[in-house]
Amino acid sequence: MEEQQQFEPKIIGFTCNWCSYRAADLAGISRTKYPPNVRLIRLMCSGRLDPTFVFKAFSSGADGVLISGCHPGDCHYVDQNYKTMRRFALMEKMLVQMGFEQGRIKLVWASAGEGLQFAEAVTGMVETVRKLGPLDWHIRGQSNGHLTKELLLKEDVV
Amino acid sequence: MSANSKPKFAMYWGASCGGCEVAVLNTHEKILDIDANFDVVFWPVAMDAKYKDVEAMEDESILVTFYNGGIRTSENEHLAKLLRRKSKILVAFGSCASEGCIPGLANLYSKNELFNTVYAQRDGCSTVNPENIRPQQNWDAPEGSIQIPEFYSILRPINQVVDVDYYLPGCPPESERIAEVVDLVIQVIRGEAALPPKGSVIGAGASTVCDECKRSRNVKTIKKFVRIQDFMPDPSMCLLEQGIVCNGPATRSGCGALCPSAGAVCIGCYGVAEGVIDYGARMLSAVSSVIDSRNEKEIEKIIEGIPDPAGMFYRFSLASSLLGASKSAWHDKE
Amino acid sequence: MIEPRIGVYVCHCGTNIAGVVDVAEVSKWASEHLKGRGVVISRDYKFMCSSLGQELIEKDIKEYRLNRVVVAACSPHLHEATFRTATKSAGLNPYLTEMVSIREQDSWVHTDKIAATNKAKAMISGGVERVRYHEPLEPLHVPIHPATLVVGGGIAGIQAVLELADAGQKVYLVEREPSIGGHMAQFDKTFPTLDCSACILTPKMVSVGKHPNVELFTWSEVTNVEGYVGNFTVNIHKKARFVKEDICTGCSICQEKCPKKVIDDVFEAGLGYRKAVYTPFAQAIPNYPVIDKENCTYFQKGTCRACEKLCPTKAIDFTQEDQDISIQVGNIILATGYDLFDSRRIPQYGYARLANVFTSLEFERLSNSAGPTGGKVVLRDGVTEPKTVGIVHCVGSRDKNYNNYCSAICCMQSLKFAHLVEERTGAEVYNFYIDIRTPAKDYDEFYQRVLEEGTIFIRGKVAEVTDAARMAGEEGKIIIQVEDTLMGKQRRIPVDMVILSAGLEPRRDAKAVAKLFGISCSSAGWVIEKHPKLDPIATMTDGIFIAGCMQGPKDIPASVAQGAAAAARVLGRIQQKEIALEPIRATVNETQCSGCRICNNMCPYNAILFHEDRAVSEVNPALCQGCGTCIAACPAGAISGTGFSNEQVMAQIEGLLLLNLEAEPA
Amino acid sequence: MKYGYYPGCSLERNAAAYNVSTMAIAEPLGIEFNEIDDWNCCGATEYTSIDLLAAYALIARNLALAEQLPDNGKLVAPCSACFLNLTKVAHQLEEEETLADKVNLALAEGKLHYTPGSIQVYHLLEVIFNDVGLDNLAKKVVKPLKGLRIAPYYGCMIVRPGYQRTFDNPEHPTSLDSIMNALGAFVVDFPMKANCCGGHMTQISQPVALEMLRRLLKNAADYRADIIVTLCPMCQLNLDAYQENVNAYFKTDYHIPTLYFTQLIGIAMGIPAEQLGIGKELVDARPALAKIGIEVPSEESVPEKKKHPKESLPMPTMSKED
Repeated sequence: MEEQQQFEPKIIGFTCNWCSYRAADLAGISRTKYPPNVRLIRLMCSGRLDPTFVFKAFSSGADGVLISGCHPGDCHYVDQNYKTMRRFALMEKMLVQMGFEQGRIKLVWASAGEGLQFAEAVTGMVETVRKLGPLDWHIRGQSNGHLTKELLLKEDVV
Repeated sequence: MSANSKPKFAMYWGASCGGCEVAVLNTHEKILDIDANFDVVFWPVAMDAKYKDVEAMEDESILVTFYNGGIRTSENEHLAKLLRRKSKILVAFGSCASEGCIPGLANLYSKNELFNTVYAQRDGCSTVNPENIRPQQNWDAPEGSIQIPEFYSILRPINQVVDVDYYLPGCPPESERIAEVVDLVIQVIRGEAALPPKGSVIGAGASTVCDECKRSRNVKTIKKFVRIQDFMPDPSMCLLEQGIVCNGPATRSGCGALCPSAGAVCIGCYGVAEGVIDYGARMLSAVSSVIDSRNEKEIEKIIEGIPDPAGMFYRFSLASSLLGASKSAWHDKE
Repeated sequence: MIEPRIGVYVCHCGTNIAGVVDVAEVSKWASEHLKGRGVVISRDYKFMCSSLGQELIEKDIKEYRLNRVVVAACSPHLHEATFRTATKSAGLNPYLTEMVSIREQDSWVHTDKIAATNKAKAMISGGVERVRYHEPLEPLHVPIHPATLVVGGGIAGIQAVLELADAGQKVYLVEREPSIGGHMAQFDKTFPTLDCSACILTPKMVSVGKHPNVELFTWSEVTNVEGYVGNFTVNIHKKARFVKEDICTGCSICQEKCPKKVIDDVFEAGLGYRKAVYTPFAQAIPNYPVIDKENCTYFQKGTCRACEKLCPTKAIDFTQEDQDISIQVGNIILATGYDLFDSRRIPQYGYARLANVFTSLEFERLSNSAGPTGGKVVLRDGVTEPKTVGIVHCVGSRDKNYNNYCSAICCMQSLKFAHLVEERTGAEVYNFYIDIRTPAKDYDEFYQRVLEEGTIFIRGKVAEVTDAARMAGEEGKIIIQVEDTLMGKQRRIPVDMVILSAGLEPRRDAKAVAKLFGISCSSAGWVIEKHPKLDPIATMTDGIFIAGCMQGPKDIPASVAQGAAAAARVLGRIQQKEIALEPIRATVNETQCSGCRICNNMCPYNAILFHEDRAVSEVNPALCQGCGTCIAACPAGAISGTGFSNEQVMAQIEGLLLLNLEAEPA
Repeated sequence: MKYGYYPGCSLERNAAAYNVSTMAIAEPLGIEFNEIDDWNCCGATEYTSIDLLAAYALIARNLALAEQLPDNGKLVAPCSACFLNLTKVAHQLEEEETLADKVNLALAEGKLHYTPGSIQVYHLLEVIFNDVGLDNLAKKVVKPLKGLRIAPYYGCMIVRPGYQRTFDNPEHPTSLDSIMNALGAFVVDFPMKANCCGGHMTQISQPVALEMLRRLLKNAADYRADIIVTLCPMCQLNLDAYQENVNAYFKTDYHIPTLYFTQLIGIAMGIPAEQLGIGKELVDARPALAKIGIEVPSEESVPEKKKHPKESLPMPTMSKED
């Protein structure tokens, strides 16, 4: 009963191809457990992360967004993750202005070797967002043309 | 109402300031072409007409309707739907209709916060309203009950309410661009030109304001953001390079880069560039990418130079952005 | 967009996936609920990656006229290539495949079967939405310039140079010092075989020096690198030698006559002297000297010119100036080596405070028959032979205050020192070690041999090296304070000489060099290889290869092996004449580009060039590595990228969040 | 520069000279001390190992009192033991909430309360090295200690890896060295600079304590040090008061005066020796000071010492300064 009532947040995670995605791979290979709430999208580099993707995720029903890349200084594209660092700072500032709680969006550096740390970061974030509760931006925002109620109802299939 | 055979033309204002109408009048002699080629059937700012007259018209009997202003009230929505039904071609005219514009910035706040700002009598506020009276949608007066339109909790661009054929951006659209569009429609009527594909942006360029900006540009690295009132920019050099956040790089061309050439930043009234989904995301990403620091603390510091990112990057497009409105504004709806 | 016809393939991976995820259910769900999204067929199979599994996909592609494939199995890093090949052999463009990692990201990390099954569905839905926007891509082909640049004339670089040159290819070798040879040239003996370092190195140096295919730039540095794999333009800064290379015979009279004596911090590790005009050592290649401006009396005071007067061939030329030479190469091999850990950073070990504390490199020179003492192992006074010598292992290595890593060579080096001291002085030798690490061929045998020679081994990290005598027998000695962890007690060992087996560190300028060549260093400073196990000699930047200690601490055999391996890789490239690159690239739509130049400094590979004339930016596809940072930065949305386009990512987001289910294709 | 000041017991008795000299140099160096009103003993080195909570409460009382001072939470202790205790407790209370609560419960009895994190404890050495700075110090030198060979002795307590901050290398500290250099003295590379002086071992097992002291004295002598300079009352007491015992026990003949670094700073600043408490030491410092022409009027209180021979043990050859 308890479990059923517990809110299960949906979190979209963006990883770079070289460090954080491999960290996720490593977490798998070493069978490190973490909650199933995060669904990952692979980009070549965290520098590819367009804020549009983040806003899209929120407006399409995500309760949180995780962004992760190589550690600063270890970027496989030399220094692109510094751009991610800059964008994240401004993006977070704006989201707070739009009424987002701290913690709905998180930046995590994970090297290819840090499977455990990656899993811990995910677990931590899921807990935070679970406490914050549903964002439901897509339901609020459905009238602004991005999707329709019918589609939302389709979620019942899962 | 004249029974002549000229194609019918209508223009209406929703949640807007009236600047769009002025822009149309600003086309000078062009206005005569409109009169010569069209039978103006409905244009509240220019001539007397009643909603019932419009309702009485046959569907699609109006060839072109310029609808400016966004949807803030039930009246705006009703007229948008009505004119859509009555018109062959519905043009979202100006920034408000296309993307929400300044009225859309109100989407950062809840209805309640807005009403407090407007009606509450507070220090530093000129409102005189000792009994703290608020507008009531329905009011039963002895003479009978009065209704005023519902004030929606968020403002929407018209394409979120009705199907739009074309978008004519700008706050307001430059008169030259309007004139061009009018010419185009006239040519189409005469069979000298074909209509552009449905949904396209008309009366604007394919690139962004920088394309029309004469200022010299270089590789960009920004160590400090300054506000134009705090500093005397180099007149010939790109403003963004000087740390002043100019929206030119993300804003559709068409205005002729008027503001930058006059020494003011582009505030983005011509809206998103072709194919861009979210204006603010583009500007935010671009501006932050060129911050010249690798240290989180320092980056925070530099970003303090942008105290109001939402206002700065969504000044015109908040209502049409992916997030559309702030959480508190959405909250009102539930 | 042509009507997508998608095949979904759910792998059991034995029980790896099927044990947690209800694969049959997932496959059934996909065929029912994603029909509207273009899924024509959905299957689950025991091992998708097996030849049978692949055939299954190929058969379906033909039979159902599939134009997209989604494989839900393991990580794309494992089998993306496999399934692309399968798709290709069925006549479909390989890039129309998408992999969904329901093993590493689902079955292996979750326990709740229902949740895991639902997540698999969501992930597949994401893959399906994404694959709808995949485009057929063709790998880019770029021609390979046959010449190669090798940076660093140590043993790794020398090996690479010879492999390439002997195979008949043009090689440029750039060395910062006046002579090639590197650290190996400073050693006397090499472990475990104890053959004379010079005897095995100098022949190789000589053949580099006179090889018709080798162009040697010593006293030179690379200052600029432009271009991309197959076609680099490199600028070499050649410092003035003030010696006419064509005339000089290397008779070394100038060195004898030069009045200015200088402590040689480089080759002699500060333990010996050289002149202001010098060749670092007798067998130097090239063997004509350089004049070091900072110390030359003529350059400093304007008088002297002794060398000029006395040079029999009039080869001295004070008017010589630095040169910049530009070369074209197809590939670059970096072998810039290591720096020795500076033992001053551990003051309690007494180096530079106590005269008779030596670093390993100092001892190499001390024991070198061509060194300042002619190979006599003596104290700093230059005469006294030590009666007892303490060798401290792991100095600056395996220590969280300095470097966490093991420097790999110190154990064997220390054993070698122990043997040499024993052999040359008969002194009593103590080794202070944490662990003895002798993992390579014949290494442990050498350890046994040194044990038998009577060297004493004390297991424990040295706490302090001090001259503070406390009890009888310590007077005038250096005392090594250590906890003997085998005895379980504190010990004080008085010795005459201490050798600090200092660890290896990345070159001081490693980060700058990495930036110059567009590669990256780990936080420790060693260059990051393409894959630590499967591709240790390549880097993330195509056409840039690494060899030797630049990639991490290693001994001579390993460095030689890497040098040869890097050369072999380059030769393969040269033979192909052209190279295929992953077609993940960014492109600028020139009509939309307004030339705002925000993207211009987004690219660490300088792939974005700005055309002043047309005021638009352009991405050079061969330089572009496909990271996509410029795409995300473009305010006008004028830059788009293959493989990871906005459409693909946005669609995947909707898919993952299970929107659009059963909706008719847009 | 304003600081709260915690002298500690010894500076009232055996280390009075330390207190006097500290006060003497404070003003000209621009340091303003504000002594804690009604401070209590820090429990010295033993108490914490007898009853932790009581010991912590005892020390925390001083922190609580210091918190009431208007000195931006900076508290200075010249005694190394006091410093160590205060900084340790200040740190622990910050780390362990429950401990802090218990301690505050105790303090409440005395109507006191300590807010964890509100006090940063500094040793006097740190203040002079970092806050005053070598340049400013050098500017104040009117009588350089040229020709004086000094063995800088830090003792074992302030060099321990920091609780609140680590301000010098724990293995091989150099701050006192550079201060003495700034005064113009010749600083020998004293190898025992961070070893223990024996502390209260003198009361528990003299042979052990004396051996530890002998090592210090021997190596100071080996380096031909004229003076051992210290910054800890315990070290000074042991080296000074027990030097005779060492000589008696080991049949040695060491006569190396031990002064506080504040005393030497004072001398270099031209402050008259008697205003610096010089002459209070048992191993007479006058011969050493006379070397650089510092006259110290003899007091009856100062027991006559027999002059010690110029030639101490020779330096080993090849040592740095040769």
